[in-house]
Amino acid sequence: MLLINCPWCGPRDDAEFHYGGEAHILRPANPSALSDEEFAEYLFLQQNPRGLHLERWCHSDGCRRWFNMVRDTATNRILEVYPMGELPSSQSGLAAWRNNWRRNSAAERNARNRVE
Amino acid sequence: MRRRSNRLEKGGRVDRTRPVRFRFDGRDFEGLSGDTLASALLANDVSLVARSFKYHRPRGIVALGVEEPNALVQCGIGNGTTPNQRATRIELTDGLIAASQNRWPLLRADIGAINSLLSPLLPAGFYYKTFMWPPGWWLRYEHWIRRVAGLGRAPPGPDPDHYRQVHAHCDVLVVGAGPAGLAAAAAAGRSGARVILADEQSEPGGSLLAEDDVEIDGRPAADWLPTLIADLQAMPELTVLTRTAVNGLHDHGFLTMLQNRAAHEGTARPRCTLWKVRARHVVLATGAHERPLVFADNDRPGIMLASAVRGYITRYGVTPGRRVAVFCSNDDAYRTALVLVRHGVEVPAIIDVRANTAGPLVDAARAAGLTVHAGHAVVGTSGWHRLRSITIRQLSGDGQTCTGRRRTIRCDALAVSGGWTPAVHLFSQGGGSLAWDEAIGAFLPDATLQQVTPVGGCAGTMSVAGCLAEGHATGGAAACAAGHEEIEAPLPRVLEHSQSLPDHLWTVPHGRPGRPLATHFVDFQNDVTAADVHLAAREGYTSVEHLKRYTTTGMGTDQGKTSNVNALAIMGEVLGSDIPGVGHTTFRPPYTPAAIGAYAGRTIGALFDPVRITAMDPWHRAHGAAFEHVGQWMRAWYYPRPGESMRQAVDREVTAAREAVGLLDASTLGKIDIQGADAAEFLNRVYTNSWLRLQPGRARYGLMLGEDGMVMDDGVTTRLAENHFHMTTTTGGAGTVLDWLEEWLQTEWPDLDVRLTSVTEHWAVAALCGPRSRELLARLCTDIDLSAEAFPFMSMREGTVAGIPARIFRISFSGEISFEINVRRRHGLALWEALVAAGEPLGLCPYGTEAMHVLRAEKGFIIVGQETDGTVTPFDLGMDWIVSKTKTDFIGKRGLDRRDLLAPDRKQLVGLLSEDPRDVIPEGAQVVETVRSRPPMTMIGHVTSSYHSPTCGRPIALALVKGGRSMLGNTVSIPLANRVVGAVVSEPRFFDPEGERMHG
Amino acid sequence: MLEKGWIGGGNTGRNTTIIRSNYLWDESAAIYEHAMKLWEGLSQELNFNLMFSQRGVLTLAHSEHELREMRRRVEAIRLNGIDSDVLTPDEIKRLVPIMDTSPNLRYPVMGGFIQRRGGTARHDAVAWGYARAADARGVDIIQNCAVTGFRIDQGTVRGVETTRGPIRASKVACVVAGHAGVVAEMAGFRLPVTSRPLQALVSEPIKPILDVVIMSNAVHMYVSQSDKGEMVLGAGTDSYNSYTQRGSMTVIEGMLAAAVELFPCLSRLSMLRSWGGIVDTCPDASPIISRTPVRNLYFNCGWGTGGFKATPGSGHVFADLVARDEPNAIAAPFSLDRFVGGYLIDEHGAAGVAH
Amino acid sequence: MADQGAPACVTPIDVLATPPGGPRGAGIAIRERRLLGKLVVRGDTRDTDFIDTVQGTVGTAPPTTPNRCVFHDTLAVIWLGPDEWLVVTPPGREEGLLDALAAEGIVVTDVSDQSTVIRLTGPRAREVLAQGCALDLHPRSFRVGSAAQSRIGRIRTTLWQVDAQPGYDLLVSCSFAAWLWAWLTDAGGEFGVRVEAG
Repeated sequence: MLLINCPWCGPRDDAEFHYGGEAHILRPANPSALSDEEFAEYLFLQQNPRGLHLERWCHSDGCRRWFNMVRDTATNRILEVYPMGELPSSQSGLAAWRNNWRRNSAAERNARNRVE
Repeated sequence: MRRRSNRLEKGGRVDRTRPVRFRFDGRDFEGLSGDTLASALLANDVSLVARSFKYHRPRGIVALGVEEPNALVQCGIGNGTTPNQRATRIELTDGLIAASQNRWPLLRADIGAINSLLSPLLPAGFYYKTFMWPPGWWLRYEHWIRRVAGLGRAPPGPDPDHYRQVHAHCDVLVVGAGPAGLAAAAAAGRSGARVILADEQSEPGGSLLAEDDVEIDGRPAADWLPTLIADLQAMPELTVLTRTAVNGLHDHGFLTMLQNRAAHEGTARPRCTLWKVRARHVVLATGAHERPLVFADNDRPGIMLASAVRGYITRYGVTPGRRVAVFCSNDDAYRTALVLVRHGVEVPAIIDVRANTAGPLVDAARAAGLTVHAGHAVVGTSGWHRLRSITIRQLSGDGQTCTGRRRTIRCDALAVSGGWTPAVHLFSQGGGSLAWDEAIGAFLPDATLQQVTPVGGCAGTMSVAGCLAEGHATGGAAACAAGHEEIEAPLPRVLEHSQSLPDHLWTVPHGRPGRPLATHFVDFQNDVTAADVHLAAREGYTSVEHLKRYTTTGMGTDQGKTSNVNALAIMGEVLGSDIPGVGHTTFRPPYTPAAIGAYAGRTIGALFDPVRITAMDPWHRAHGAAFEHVGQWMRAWYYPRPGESMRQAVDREVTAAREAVGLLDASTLGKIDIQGADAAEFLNRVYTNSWLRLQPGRARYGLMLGEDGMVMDDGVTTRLAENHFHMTTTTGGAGTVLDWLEEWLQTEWPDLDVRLTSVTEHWAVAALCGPRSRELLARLCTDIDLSAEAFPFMSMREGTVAGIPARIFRISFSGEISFEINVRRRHGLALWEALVAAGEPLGLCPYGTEAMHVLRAEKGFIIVGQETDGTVTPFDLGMDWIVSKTKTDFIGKRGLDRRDLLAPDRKQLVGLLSEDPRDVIPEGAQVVETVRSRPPMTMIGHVTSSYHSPTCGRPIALALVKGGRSMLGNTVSIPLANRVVGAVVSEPRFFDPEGERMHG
Repeated sequence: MLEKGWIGGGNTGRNTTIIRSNYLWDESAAIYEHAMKLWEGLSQELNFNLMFSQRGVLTLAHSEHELREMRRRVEAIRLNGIDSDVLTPDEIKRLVPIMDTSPNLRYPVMGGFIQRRGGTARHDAVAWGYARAADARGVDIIQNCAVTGFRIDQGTVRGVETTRGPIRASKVACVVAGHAGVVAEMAGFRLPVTSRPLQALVSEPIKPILDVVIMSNAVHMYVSQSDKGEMVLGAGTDSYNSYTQRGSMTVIEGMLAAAVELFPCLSRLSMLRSWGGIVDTCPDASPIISRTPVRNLYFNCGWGTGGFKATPGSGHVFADLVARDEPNAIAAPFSLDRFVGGYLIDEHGAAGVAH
Repeated sequence: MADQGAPACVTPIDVLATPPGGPRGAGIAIRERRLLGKLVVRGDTRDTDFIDTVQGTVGTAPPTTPNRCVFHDTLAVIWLGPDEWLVVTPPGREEGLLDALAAEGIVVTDVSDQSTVIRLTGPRAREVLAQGCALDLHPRSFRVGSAAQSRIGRIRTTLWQVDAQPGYDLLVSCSFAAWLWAWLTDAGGEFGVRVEAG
């Protein structure tokens, strides 16, 4: 029974939340430009580490707002919660983001094209 | 016959003025208020209370509390009966009825005891090596094995009691109200922190309740206790919960505690309350369990833990025997000997495995005139239904063998102590690691990530003074950590015996070299002996988990509280490895067995899951509707008239909708209010078709896909104003779709100016359809021009119907002219009744979800979740027309282009017309190209919808068939269990294919 | 054979021992039925009593929608040549007298279907029986030896690094339920699996009251009674990734409320022990039996809650794949490339959660 | 169902037809606050125009701190999210307010009949809620003016404390109101439940 600190509502039981899987997966700006293999990475591959996991949660029974969280899947220890669109502030969390293979995936490069 | 009484002249916390009558195995007994069933049975000299699980050996009470392995009884009768209750935890109440278990026909004469003679044939794991032949016979063997297995009996019917749950929050949760726990609670409470002190016994005090040789602040512990408890109860933010077992320590300071209430508050109250606690800090003052010594025939009734013997005397004024010997490896058991002497019970001998015994307690024993056999051991016992004598011998220096002559000592009880095992269960459950402590010979709490601090016995501290000090310090610190000011208070002064170091003799030799240790019981309840542990080792089941699972040690209802460490240690001996090397099994919730009903709580029966009803529901009920569960909703299914079959009712409803006017309660459809400058752009991204140029007041059908291209939901969305849309979803998809849209907005497109609000229940919806629906509506609605020109198909108008403000949508799920009238929920019933009244002369007929299905199927309209199952694309459904070719992107576009989704042999939606026009193909039936005499057969599709169509006067079906679009006109077969149906593949539209009617 | 802990200590020793092959999709039916046929002679083949007990697995339907789905599944199962009988509420009541089949339940029992060849097996015995047989065939079983990395050279696996030193091998086969994703990372590629807690619990042992295995997706619970007399209950996985083998109390409460709703007499029994396993689940809730981006490195994983029942079948076709470097007809549909092409075997989309 | 004339208005609690009454000294009292107006207002708190407009039309600025609600004469404004509030009005007041806000270009949606409000009062109200609600309702962390969206039993509920007695308003979707009503009656059973006319 996790105690999740909603950035808005404060600590609540995990029963109030909806788990949204890996955080920071950008939707390709031009999906048609991706091969089936590259698109499959975006569609099906999720980080599944035994250790720090950057994940999305939604306080579905509360303020219905999505946010990000860094949690150690080996201990369920929660390092931090932070808003959508931002990166972790903890060094270890940031490292986990940087070391994610996805940062160099075709899908993410495709998505960044929109940003740039 | 008058049984002898073991009740002592004085002592105990029982009320000698209040006798309590109870019944055990059909015989009436009398105990005292304050007794447990165990103490009352002992007082009545009942030594035999149970049979063991496997060998059916006679067993007596071993312990004082939850750790009791033997004395399990069936409590109560009828639906209120409860199996496997520990006699040591049952508070005696007047009229209590209990019975022994796992014996037949009688406890004293149990046929199953034959197993104990066969025991050489039934070692650990023997099942795995037998009953294999002839093949297929296992089920027959098993039938008999199952009958002799199991302990008590389940009640025959529903539970007469009920159970409550309550959430609680505190700064400090103290588990255990022994000296350490009390001190911790006091220190934390004094500071004003919110404290919960929970203990599974009927009164706080823990071990202090059973000590008559400890003085605190100059008073006997038991007299000092009430003042402290009074202090605690005076603290406004401190809650003391007795009869409350803390059963689980979960993540992030979440704990579950089971409070037994019926025991003392009568059955008007719930039987139990399950507390669900969030604690900032947890203090574990769970104490320790004494463990027996493992020696030959150590399971006879009358052989008890030394602390239990002491407890029965001091707490209940009951002695387990008249001549009670003591067998130990530590000083603590000497206290039991001294208590016995003080109460005039004969103690023939103290047998101490330690060769050189010294220290104040030993001296006190000698001073009391007791014989101490140092460096000796009990090598055998006699007595079947109760202990008659013990045999002792001198131990060799290394304790591995025996020397000297055998001496037999007559006694009717034996107090045994092999040391203490800290109750680290909760600490381990919560993810804490354990470390072996050689001195006390047990695992102690090591590291944890949680805010959990073990104190006292749980941390290996056995002295009362030490417990008080640790609790005091920890409680104060915990309160501070929670932001409270610690308030100084003096530590009480404690006077108690100091104890010298214990020794650990894990296996007591029986002095018969070569003979197996077949009656050295390690786990009493599951009849696991030292010999079984040796066998497991020989066969390679050496990992601690393999040992547990192969021998079943520690898998009984006591979860090995008294046996685990002994089993590990013996395995260590066999393997020649140290105990940390052997390791320990993980502790799992619950700490003690907990009523399943308590976890179910009140969310059963009427409160199991909400039933959602619409505003028109009272009318549906009043008019005899049959209902259908759709998710949580109850929807009117059809409205049978007296004597009408479902088929007749549905045919009538469908025909009315096609020929006159029908009325459907469509309130359950999901509805989402969408506002913002980018609303149209947003719809353009989540629907497959294009939305930018939809005119205000006009509506459009939309299909939503997942990113994988599979159909997820559908519905009609209307543009109310430039930046304002009203979206409808399927009934089942209402919640999912809103969440899905919010997710995209918040996580992917925060730049879009779009706001979503669910209005599903704000609007009640009555859908009129049929050729006369316009005529009917005109009678109730005068402020809207209803003509086809002024109010065309797929548009929306606002006005009033029967004086009720309404939004009217000209959309159709039936293929007929249709008006979906939306009014605020409060007016739903009034609107419905007005429509029914005005419609009667026009032949109006309310219809339910079944007729709705038939109507849409005749038109070939899909239902998401029936024609689709998460593996179906718009192209599979033949809905290419709704997938924009021009849009560069929408959710699911790329998914649709994947290799396998373009394959020509995908399942495609087609119609099926059974060759026999009376034969309605069952939904879910499988389609094959060629029928074979018997399965297996290659399936090419399945029937998704199938009805009798009164409009077409024949059965119609929709099916998903591999390459179906290319098979139009072909005949396929549907092999059913009892017959084969032939059917012709057709277009999935059976009526008004051009759709003129609904535009009219 | 390398085992990080003790053999059978993963999901083999934590599951609720249910065995059945009544799956909707042809591909699933094929592999689970292959396993079922092997189960039927396995005790004799291994000369170890696995207590494989074909007591029957009864799946309940609680609504019109579920009845429709059930009919679809039953027809498919039947035409795949797998046994399956539809039962009415009355027949169910006769078979399981302790079940509340009254129509006024929130989710009334409207029908069900039973696979009579389905049932349970003693999970530990399965691990031990196989271990003894493998050992007898000369397999070297090394426990307490964790793989810490792979030796890969030019895209081909050459061996593994372990906590007890390196081992060279020309082929490496990974069957590491729960940790498949972690091990794949070691080899430098990803798997479409997520690892989540799956909780189960047992009651105290009681005299026999339930002979068949009961499954219900609507109220989300499955239950059987072990030979020892314990009621064995399970539900679905927790919603979030975790390797802690601890799940949420909410799941346990939901499971037990459902159990009491269907079997009112369970209310007074006591929960003895609850525990969690880690299951890795694919997006389509079907397993992976496949070659990988690394040559001669093979994975068998992603079974979600279905791994135990498939044991003999999944092991057999996996061995075949490793030996021939080519999947046979049963294994082929479960290869990794289905996630690229999009031909998924969607067992939760269409058939509800598969236990 | 006394109401402002025809057409008849029916609430989800009306159809239960629970007769008012209950034991003297009941631990809790429950009643439906029938047909209250409810508006969802959306806006950006950094936009001063938005704040001022709400202030001007509603009479009070929307609370910007989470888990709070403000009361202004007969209105209550409850924080639902960083850009979302619920304005609860007496019956009939919602249309006027909706038009006023919409006229100022504020995103507002009428959700009056999406949900209903059950007033829970009485000395044991806190204990009753604690049976199904995981929030910490202790006065140290939840007082008058506190609000939260959470779960009660199996359903989603928004609650705010209206007095120290304590008294709470429970906002629940119409189709779940009957369940919550039954749940409250059951949870209060131990202490006695008084039903008051809506």
